[in-house]
Amino acid sequence: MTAAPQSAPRTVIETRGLTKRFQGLVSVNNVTFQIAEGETLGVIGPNGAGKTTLVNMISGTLTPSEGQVVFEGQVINDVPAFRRAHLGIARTFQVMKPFHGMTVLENVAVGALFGRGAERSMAAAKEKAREWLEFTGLGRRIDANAEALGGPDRKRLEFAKALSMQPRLLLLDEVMAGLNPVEVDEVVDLIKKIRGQGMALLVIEHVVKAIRSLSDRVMVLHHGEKIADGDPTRVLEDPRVIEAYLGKRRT
Amino acid sequence: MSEPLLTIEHLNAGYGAVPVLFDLSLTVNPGEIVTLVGSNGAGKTTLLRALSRLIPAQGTLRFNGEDLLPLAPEGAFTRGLVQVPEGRHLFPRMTVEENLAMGAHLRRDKGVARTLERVYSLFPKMKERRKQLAGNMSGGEQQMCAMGRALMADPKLLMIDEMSLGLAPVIVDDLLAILTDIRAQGIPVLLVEQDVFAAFSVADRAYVMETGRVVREGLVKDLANDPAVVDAYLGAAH
Amino acid sequence: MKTSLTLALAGLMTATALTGAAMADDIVLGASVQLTGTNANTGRYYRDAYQLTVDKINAAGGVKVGDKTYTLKLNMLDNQSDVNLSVRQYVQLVSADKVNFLLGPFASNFALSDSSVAEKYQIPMVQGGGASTQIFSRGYKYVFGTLPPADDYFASTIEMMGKLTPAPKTVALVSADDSFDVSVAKGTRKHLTDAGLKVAVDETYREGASDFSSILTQVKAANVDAILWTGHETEALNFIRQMKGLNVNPAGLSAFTVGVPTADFRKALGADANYAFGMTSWLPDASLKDRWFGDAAQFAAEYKAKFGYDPDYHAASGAADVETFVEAIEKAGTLDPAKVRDAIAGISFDSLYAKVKYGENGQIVLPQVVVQIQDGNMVPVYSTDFMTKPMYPVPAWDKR
Amino acid sequence: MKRLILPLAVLVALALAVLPMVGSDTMVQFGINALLLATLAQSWNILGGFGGYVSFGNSVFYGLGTYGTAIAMTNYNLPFGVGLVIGVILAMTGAALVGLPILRLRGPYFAIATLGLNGAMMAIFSNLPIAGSNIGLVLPLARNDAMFYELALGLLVVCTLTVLWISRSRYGMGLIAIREDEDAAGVMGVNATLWKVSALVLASIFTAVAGGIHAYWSTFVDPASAFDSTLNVRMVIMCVFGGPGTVFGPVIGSFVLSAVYEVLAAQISTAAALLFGFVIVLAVVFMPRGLADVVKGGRAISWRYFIRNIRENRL
Amino acid sequence: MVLAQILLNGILLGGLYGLMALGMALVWGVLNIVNLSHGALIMLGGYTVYYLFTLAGIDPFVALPIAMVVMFAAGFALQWGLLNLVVRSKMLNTLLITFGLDVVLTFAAQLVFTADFRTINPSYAGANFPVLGLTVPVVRLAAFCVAVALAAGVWFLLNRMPLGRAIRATAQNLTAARLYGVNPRKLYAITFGIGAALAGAAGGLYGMISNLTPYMGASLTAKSFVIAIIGGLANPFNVILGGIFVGIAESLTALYIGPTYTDVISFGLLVVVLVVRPKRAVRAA
Repeated sequence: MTAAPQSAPRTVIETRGLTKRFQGLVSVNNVTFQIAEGETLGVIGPNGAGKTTLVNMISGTLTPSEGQVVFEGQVINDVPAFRRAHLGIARTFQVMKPFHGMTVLENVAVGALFGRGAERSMAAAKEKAREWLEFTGLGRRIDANAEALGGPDRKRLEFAKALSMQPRLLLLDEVMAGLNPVEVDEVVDLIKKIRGQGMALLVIEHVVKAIRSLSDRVMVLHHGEKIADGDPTRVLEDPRVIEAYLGKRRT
Repeated sequence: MSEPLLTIEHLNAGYGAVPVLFDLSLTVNPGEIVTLVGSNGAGKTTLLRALSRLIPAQGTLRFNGEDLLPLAPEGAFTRGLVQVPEGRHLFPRMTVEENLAMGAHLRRDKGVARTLERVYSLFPKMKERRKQLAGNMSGGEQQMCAMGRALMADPKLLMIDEMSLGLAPVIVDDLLAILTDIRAQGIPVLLVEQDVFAAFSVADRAYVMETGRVVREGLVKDLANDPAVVDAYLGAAH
Repeated sequence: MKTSLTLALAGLMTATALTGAAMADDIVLGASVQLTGTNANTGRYYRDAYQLTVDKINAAGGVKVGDKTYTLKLNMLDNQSDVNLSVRQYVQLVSADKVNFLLGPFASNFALSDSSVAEKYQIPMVQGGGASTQIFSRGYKYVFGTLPPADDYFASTIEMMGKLTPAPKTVALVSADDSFDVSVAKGTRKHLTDAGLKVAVDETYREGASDFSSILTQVKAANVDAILWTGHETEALNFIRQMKGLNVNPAGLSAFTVGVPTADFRKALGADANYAFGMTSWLPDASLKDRWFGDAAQFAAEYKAKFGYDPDYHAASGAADVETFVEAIEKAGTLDPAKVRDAIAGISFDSLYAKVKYGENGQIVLPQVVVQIQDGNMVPVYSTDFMTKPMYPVPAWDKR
Repeated sequence: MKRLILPLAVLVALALAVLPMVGSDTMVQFGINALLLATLAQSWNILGGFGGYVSFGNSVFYGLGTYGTAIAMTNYNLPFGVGLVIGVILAMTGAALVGLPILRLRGPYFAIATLGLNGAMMAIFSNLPIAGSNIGLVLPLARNDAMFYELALGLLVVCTLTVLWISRSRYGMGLIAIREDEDAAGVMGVNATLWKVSALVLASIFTAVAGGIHAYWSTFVDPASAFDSTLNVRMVIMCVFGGPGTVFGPVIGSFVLSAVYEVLAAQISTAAALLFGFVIVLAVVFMPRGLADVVKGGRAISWRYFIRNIRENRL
Repeated sequence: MVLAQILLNGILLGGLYGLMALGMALVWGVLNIVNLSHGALIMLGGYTVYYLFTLAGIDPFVALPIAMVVMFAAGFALQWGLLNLVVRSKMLNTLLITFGLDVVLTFAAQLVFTADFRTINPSYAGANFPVLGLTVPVVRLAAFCVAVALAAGVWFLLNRMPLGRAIRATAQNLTAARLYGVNPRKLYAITFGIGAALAGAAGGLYGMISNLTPYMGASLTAKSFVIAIIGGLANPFNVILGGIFVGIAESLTALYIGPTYTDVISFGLLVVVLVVRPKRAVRAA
């Protein structure tokens, strides 16, 4: 079941032949894709396929070796990470990075203070942060210290931090890793709720079940290359994809 | 049947307040290759860390007739429970030979030279490259070096975490062949893998993990066509 | 939160409560001296000289003001060779401990800062540790010094050089870059020009330097007849050792402002100290008569007996500081700081150190006696004329 | 407890303000020093405590403030106020100029670079004739310790208010975010370069004023005391002892340590420094997160807290 | 000729500088502790040699290895009993604790040894010989040779001996080293002990060339630090080369710019090296 596109949705993010080499080792190789407004792209692939590197290049923590990152029609290869955040790119981290020494509320307020359409006043930012914390189901832990949160709540915090930046593009890097099935379902619900907000979503995930139910399209990376891109069900039945995941059947 | 080499029963473990493993049971018998498969985040590496006594755990952990739980990491290691860590963890600015020597760091017996010969015969490439810095080698060579280093410790059980990670299939095949050789030398192997069919091609028995629990176990030939295995990776629709 | 504040306040209280007031019949002299830290090595001369002189005067009956007799008391603090701390300690001495008068610290840079406290509170300070002209060019009224002006330290040496045969023609001047030594160097340049000598090498080094090989190499290349050196004692030590190591040996002489008169210096250098020229504003000579000690020689003997090492001019100068106060107080007949200050300004008395008489700027004027180390002993060689024959010219290092 | 802190701080400030009228001169003397040190610790706190960048180069700004004031007053006969302004301008310019290149360095490399900077600066000033070379400069004498005291107190209050503002503002949130994770902060929109450099510049202002006040008060400056790297170490120790990244921790830390040091120096003169060294060593071992963290625990603090600290940090 | 002599001076002195920095670089590279008390350890080593020479009449070059053993024991104890307690703490905390340690050692030394300066002054202290018109001071040459020999020794230990292999392994990957049975507590203590022993040797040599006071440490720490950064932490010979580089730079500065500018150059070099090549120092043994 995919959401039928109304009129022609605008492309939010696009990569053209994106490549990243680390000392001769190719981590991402010539990857081209785009995500439209309101669309969710699931990105899967075995460990070491280059998914996180891809996200790093889009969010600005890594510079591409070749190719372009295009955000809302503008090439942003040379735009520093903080300015990309101002443009409306937000991400979560695979290894969660809450700011210790801050409360949960303050963590999220950072997003509201520095993201797109940044709030200048602390009060307004905290108000906004409170809303996003309610939205992500973390309203009850507002005054806790960030480091005191357990696994699932940390994920919620990551969400709230990213969302409070009011992004146009949200990059979710393995937000379900380490969660039990019940918690995975909660996060899936949360992402579904976010889809309603109209931003472009890129979801990296290992829990393929979740990807299947979330994504409009699925892209598969293997050894840094894009090996499939399209309708989730079709992509997941592609033998090449299954082989990428389970390995080739040996006799 | 004699007592298994490694017995894990009702094991719970995690990091600080975050539990990762739930009521997990697993055995490895002498002479076996046992594989533990499951998707990322299923808790495989955590299990190895608990076995190496790097994180606290509750339940039963017995190795070679001894209780592992009260031991420190060194204790587990000196009793022959040797791990090849995920990501190899080589000493990058040391030569292959030095890396191998580090594996025998605690050994004072006369057999070290013989073990080295054995490792070189298992990995002839390592002999060629013995003067090369480990950090400058290809991924496959690094994995060989890491496995060789572990063998230098004269293990009673060799645990390998994500052996095939980031390696080309041809190289994985080479490594798998070497695993069989290792077993032939009398060293049982616990192989933690993401590449299911690679693991199944050499293992005797397998355990499938999902979110901190064992969801399937049995002989490889029985599991190979079990849809639950694919489900553990790609979700229930298969 | 609250506990730590209380703690802080308690600390503040104790800091002030500790310092008791003086007894009514005491005259308290306050001093902050380098008992520890980098300057402690010379600081001890002041510590010991102050104590010895105070004890001696008390043993002789104390200080008579009118028909009342006072006992001298010493309130000495350790400034740990930290200038900032020493300033604070002087303020503490003046304002909390209510000392009557101030004795000085060692070294020009300390005297420079610390004397400001004396001036600020208008309490006379007599100090025998700072010779830099900077201290006495500020128009301060309450600061007196018993070390002769730094500018003239080499005057007698240069005068002597003119009378030597063969007379040195070219000179290397090496100086540290601190207050005292810059004063010395500045004065010396003038004296050298006046005497018609050529300054072939004129190098200033960073205070505390330990390696002089570059300077010495240049000195050697310039082939000078004499080296005039001014700096600190440890640096003098390094300089001489490196002279030997690099085989730098002016045929004429090498002379040092500090170090040569101290026993430590000779002990540390051993035979290598021989032939080095130095200077002192004081010699333990029986001709220097003193009201309390008899004469300088007896002072030196008592000092050595009590502390186990020989006094040098620092110690004598320190003793003279204490005596200055006693003489001035008795002359003024009061403990009033302003009146005592005036008495000091007009004082003139014989002491174990010298004839004490302060100039307009508050500094004493004394000729430096040129000394030389001959066979491990310090021998005075020249004052206004030769006293002992100097060993001259100086033989090469390997011919000694 | 938390509500009490601010009114309590105001009370303490007021009590401190009347001290020159009731306290002895030594007390005032000690006060000036303690207040200036507290200001230094507090301004170090801005980049060090909030931004997480350990600087050993704040003494550079102290020195620039010192020399700006001293040069203006001795060489050009300018009034003290103008001297302070010149010192501050020098320090801010210095901070902005060196901040850009060296703030690219992280962790120990930043700390080391700042230490080197201080050494180089001291050597440069000891060769500047306008700064009196290594001899230093003698400033005119002002017999008004009460004024110096109130100035120092005022400076500390302003500095602490600034830090209070930082702790509650967008600016401070950015700094803390940088401290906790600079990459994550960047991805969330914090312009790390701008934030770090501005924090250094901000710190340089208070540091320079403290230097200027100290110069005029002590009437003498020379390179060794103006660019004293142990002064910088003291700032760090006082800040860290009290609790870096907190509003009042650095102030309390420096008051406590100043008092301890003063008591030690008065009591057992020679061994004071030795014991002070022990205090530092023990503090690092037993309370690596500072007094503020100990106090935060309130009554619950027991020996277990200290043991836990050791557990966390030992090998 | 002057230039040649000054270069020679710089090289000979630089060797000793390098030795001073060697212990610091080793500890830094392996333990990730920037030891601010390194200079105080140099000082203690100097006094040990001094007392062995003056009280026991042992030739300073013979006393050197004895002092190294003593300092090794002291360093081992310090790391085992104290620094191991904070080694995982923030870098700032390890800096502070070693600073506190420096204060303690310095002032304890002042209480025990008094503030008198001492020189280690054997009969041959000022000996020299001419080579090609240059004057070569014997003690400096010997100090240089000892420095190079000790660097070679450290190199041999690190690269050819099991203990050194374990030290390097720990520096490169602590987790993996532990995995293979290295006991980091002991190894850290040994490494710190070696660092202290090297400092001790440097102190003894320094006492023969210059003089000893309880306060000499601070400036030597700073110098060691500069050289450790310039030479890098990886190779003992590079540290010696770094020392020689600084020695030559200082000598040339003294010759061409003026002796008061040597600190501008050495600290300036430090900053420039860091800013231009921040990765330079990162690679450990």
